[in-house]
Amino acid sequence: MNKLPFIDVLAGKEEHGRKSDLASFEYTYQAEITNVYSLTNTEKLYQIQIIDPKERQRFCFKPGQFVMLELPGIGEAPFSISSSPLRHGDLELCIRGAGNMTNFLSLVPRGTKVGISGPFGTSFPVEQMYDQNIMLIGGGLGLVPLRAPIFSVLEQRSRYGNIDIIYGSRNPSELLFTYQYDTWRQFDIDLSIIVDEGDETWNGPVGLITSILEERIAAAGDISQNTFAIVCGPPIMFKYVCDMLVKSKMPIQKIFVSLERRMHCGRGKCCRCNIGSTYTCLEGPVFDYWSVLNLKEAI
Amino acid sequence: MKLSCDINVRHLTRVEGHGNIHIKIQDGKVEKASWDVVETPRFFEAIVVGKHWENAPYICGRICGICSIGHTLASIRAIENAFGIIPDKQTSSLRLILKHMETLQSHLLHLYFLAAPDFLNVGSVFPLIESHPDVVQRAARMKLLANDACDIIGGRRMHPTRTVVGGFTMLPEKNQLLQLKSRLEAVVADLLATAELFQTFSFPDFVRETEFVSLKGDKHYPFIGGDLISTDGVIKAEEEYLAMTNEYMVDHSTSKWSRLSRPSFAVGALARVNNNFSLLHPVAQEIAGRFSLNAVNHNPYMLNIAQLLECVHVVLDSISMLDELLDTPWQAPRTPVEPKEGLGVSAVEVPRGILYHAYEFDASGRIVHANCVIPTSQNNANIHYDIIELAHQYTAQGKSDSEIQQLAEMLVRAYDPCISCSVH
Amino acid sequence: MSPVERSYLGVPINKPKVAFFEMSSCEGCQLQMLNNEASLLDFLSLVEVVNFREAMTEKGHDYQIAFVEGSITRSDEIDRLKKIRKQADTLVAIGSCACFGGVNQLKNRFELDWVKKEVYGDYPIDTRKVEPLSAHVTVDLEIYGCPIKKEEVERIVTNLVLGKSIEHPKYPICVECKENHNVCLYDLGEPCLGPVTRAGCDSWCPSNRLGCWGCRGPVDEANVTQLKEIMAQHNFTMEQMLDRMECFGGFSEYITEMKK
Amino acid sequence: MLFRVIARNELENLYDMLAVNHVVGPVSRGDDTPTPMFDFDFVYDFKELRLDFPSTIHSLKRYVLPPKERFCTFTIQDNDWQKDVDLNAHKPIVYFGVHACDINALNKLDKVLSGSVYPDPYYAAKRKNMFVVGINCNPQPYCFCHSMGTDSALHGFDMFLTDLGDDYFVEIHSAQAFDCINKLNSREPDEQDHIRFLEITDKKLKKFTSHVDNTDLTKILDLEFQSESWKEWGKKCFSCGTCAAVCPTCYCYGITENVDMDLQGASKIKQLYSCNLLDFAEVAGGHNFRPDSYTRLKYRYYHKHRGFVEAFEEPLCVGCGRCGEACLAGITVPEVIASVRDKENNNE
Ligand SMILES: Cc1cc2nc3c(=O)[nH]c(=O)nc-3n(C[C@H](O)[C@H](O)[C@H](O)COP(=O)(O)OP(=O)(O)OC[C@H]3O[C@@H](n4cnc5c(N)ncnc54)[C@H](O)[C@@H]3O)c2cc1C
Ligand code: SF4
Ligand code: SF4
Ligand code: SF4
Repeated sequence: MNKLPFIDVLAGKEEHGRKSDLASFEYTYQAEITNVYSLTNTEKLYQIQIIDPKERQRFCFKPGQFVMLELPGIGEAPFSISSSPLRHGDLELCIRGAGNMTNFLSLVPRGTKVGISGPFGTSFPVEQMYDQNIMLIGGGLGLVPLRAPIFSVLEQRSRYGNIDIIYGSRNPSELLFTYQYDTWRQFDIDLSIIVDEGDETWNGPVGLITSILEERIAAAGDISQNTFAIVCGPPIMFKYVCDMLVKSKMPIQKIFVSLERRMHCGRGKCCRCNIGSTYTCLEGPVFDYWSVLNLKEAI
Repeated sequence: MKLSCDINVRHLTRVEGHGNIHIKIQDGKVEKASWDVVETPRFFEAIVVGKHWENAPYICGRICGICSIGHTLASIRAIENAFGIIPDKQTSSLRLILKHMETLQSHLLHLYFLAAPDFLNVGSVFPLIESHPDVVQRAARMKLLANDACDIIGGRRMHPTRTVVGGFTMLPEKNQLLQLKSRLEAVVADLLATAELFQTFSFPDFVRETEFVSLKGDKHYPFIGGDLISTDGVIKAEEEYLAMTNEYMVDHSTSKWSRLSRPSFAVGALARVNNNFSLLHPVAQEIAGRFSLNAVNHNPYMLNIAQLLECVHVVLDSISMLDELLDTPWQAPRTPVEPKEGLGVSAVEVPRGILYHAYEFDASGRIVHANCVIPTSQNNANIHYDIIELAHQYTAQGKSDSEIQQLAEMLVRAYDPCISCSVH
Repeated sequence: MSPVERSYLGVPINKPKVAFFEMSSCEGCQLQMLNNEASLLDFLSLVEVVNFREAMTEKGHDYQIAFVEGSITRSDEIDRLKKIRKQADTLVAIGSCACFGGVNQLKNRFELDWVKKEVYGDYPIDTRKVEPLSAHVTVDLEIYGCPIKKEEVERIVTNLVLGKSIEHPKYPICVECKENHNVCLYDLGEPCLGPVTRAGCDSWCPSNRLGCWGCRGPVDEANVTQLKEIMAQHNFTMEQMLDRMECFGGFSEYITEMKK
Repeated sequence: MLFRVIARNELENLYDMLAVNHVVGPVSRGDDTPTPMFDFDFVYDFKELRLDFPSTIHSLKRYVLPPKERFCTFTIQDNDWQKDVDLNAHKPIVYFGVHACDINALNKLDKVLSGSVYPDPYYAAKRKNMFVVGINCNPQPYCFCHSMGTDSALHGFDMFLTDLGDDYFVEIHSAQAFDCINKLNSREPDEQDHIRFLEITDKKLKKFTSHVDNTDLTKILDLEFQSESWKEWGKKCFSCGTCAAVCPTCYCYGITENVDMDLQGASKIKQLYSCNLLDFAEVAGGHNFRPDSYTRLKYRYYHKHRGFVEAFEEPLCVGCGRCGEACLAGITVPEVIASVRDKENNNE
């Protein structure tokens, strides 16, 4: 008689063609790997298309955000979206074979269905940067998250001032997106590349990324007023690059970085990505350098 | 007439542990016929020396994976005998059901997975999965029940966790026992079907007069403790086990051998049935009739049937013990243990025969000396003499080498030897 | 039989040929593989068993994965093991005996001569110091436990076949013990090695109200120093703690330190 | 809120009325133990309920955040698959006899798990189907809920009972609870009841012996980030996660995915984790952001007493003292915080 009613939290929650908040938690867009290109020995570029045309159109993201990619039974992991935001649910992800899921992914054929959820996280505020100069500084795989803001900037090239891309890699064979360098340069972008270790094919500079950065800063002159920086790369690089920018008087709130942590949910629940007590997945991965300085154990 | 044969089986398959069979007959004369145990010894009797009593069941249970419950219970009983602990009814019943379930699962494993392939002319149970799916499923179903029962009562089907000196660390829930009981009732039909299956097999009619040693049943078919008896009329108390086992070493074997009234004797299901036939459950006795198995039977291949009879017996016996347990409220699971100086001996019937554990403790309960006598080591000599006799008889009958090899392998398997156990 | 091609998410998955071998052991771990009647058929569809002396007569000699149980206690075992290593792409040590020496290594507490005499008198017997497999060959993967836990083995084998990397839990038994809603054994007046033992058995013993004996070996960065204090606080002797820690060999590197 | 008073013997009627549903409540665990212990479990008889329980070993958390939970299963055909999500909540459950701290813990969990962005439906489905009957408690030596402001519950329950001796004082917080109480013999509380109620609350306050000084704690934690005290505690810690497991508010987790042995299906399992476990902050490539046990232990305090405060203006700790009781190494919140504060005082 006092049987309590059972409350179905998901019932009748599909509104306006979009899932309710609760229903979206474990919701994955079904997407298909339409193309795979090998960029280097370990990195591949995956073109992934959300299968449902309506969903594909509705899928919107900002440069710097990431998605969770799921291979059933194998794993789920976060990846920065590396394609242009204008292309909606036609995504490009550049993924390094680093472990379980990513290695298995490198074996699956074209046409395989994967799960995509997101987009998650904060983004690089490219609108704030209108009329200003931008330095995009990437080390190694750090070029991947830079690619989305690069696309955004190129698409509205006239709204920005000088654009520098400074990219460092261990050796020439690990350089990513080599086929795009010419296009970038055509858009009046200063692209400088440096490798730790050259080889016979290489006739560019050899050394640490900071040495190039130093040159670029010197060339740019005063960066204290009208320049933003976007930095992405391994923790050790962060530290040196950001220090140098700060020393050169770039305001810390104009330096943006993207941090990497282990993530199991991407939704601010699992705590795995927490720095201090900040969720990298919610309040990051893009932080301004002020926030980073404020976080304990951030880099 | 065939006059010679030469058979060498290295690491006999579908038995537990490593053993070799060699038969060489030249011009009708047996030059060599032997059963060698080449397992590496692990020295359990030495490694427990200096250890506290609590360690013994835990370590000595690891003598054998198949009959780990038997070893654990034997070890516990030896310690309890040394310390003067007499388990209460609840503990005894639970232990016996646990033992029954080990017997059931071990016999079933042997009957279906190790022995049956011989009678169906295949190399293992794996091809039977496709050719005889119902048989394999039945075996799996029954074994699962036996294993689940061990999990429920002993905590784990192998190397049990709940069995300790003084009782159990914890008791099963009553509704688990209730479920167990109804599953056991359902399994009786499967056992009858097993009997039917084995009635279709033809057992070699090989006979060699043998002395059979087992526990002596009093009112019940014996499994845990009591007097020792042989078909040649020897009767001894549990503590006098050494007079029953008489271990000695032979050159070609790392396992010790045993003898009593004759150069060898046999232990195991057939020995138990031969010594205690009238105490078997009536249903089991009825099935014995179908195979014309009467006490005392001297055909070692009938060990398979003796195992089948015991399967029936333990299932029916467990059901009646469960009834009793379900009717009485739970008592405390264990009694406190106070170590004492002295010797403790226990004899327990494990699937392959009678097993003895004996420990000598110092005043603080540390082991000074240990001895374990394993059924297979008691059987090894008998297997050896069986093989010699078998080689004689079958060579004389003109069987081919491969037939003799097959029959010899089947004979050894019938004993279900647990070799690593025998060389512990 | 040729390996049957199967695929998972479009990636072809070979049915590897597997073989089982045993050195000195109770053969319980192998039996655990046969003991999983509920899932045996699925297991057999995942791999092709070509050698399993305990269960089959046929012996295949081309296998990719070798599961080896038991420890090394006699020199002929070293040769056998090396042959297996040569053939197998992946050599998996199963059970505490293979991984650490298991209960067998308790023998190493004594002089070999005494041990021989205690059990065999003057009869000559061949034996040597007990060692884990890794003392003689490279072991690709260790599956812990005495005995191994079937659910864990099945998961590991599935991952092995799929080519997924195998991660052992990096946390101690306590985690699983809490998951199982148990009362802590220390509160029940019993010692337990749970806080320093690698998880993965689903707290098999504590869930049955038996303190852990450490059969799976130490968790990474086991805090044995602290455990000593806790044992003392709960009135357990150093001897009781040592008995457990040396039982399966996993903690051998701590034992020498503790016995000092 | 509405208030009522029922006679002591009406309680069983209340139970019986609610017991048409599944009931979880405090039961005795381990009668053979030196000190009696209690835990929450499913209850099938009023007599099993031990409403006089001091505290339970585990909290209610396991019913809303099970230690292991299957998030979804997949059916796989070639390179196509379907995902099937099950929220694992199929029935309403009555929780009979919950202390204020545990109710407050649920309220805190609500903030992260159903209040913030991406609400968690697995949690919500179970939380929404709870009927909570609270009961007043008897502070134990390890309880410091008073310091955390969680010694009384303002919401998050359906009814709350306070034992007045012969009667129960009932706070009613939901329409359903109101329905129930109306079927019982109850009366409006009178002046005398108010006095008795206040007396009991007063008595309870006097019983607290453990305290945590929260003054400026967020700042102090930042200042003492490098304090040596952390290292001292770190030496004791087993990194065993027991504290998080028994904690009513710890909610971190990890995900593992497993493929079925027949390769035709897969499942995604959530396992509650703990920031104290060794690999909690390990990333691909093997870099561990918190490699030392003291950094992980410190992190737990940071999350609870600093980070959560920053986000929700209250700590993620209800002062139930379970973690300290369960920790074999004897690491307790009041002691850890006092030691860190102490360092700060010494520095001055
Ligand atoms: C916001 C964000 C954006 C990212 N963007 C990209 C990107 O664009 N491209 C890219 O290639 N990568 C990116 N990454 C990194 C990427 O997420 C990882 O490489 C990925 O998670 C690896 O997953 P995996 O399953 O292949 O590896 P895993 O197998 O999960 O891990 C690889 C390594 O991690 C460790 N490890 C994993 N699991 C465990 C465990 N349970 N216990 C202990 N150790 C463990 C091991 O050392 C292992 O070798 C990004 C990460 C973040 C947070
Ligand atoms: S609880 Fe300990 S001893 Fe028991 S199986 Fe697990 S690791 Fe082994
Ligand atoms: S604080 Fe205590 S309970 Fe928590 S992880 Fe450390 S030792 Fe374990
Ligand atoms: S304290 Fe640790 S275990 Fe608890 S919720 Fe926070 S991060 Fe997770």
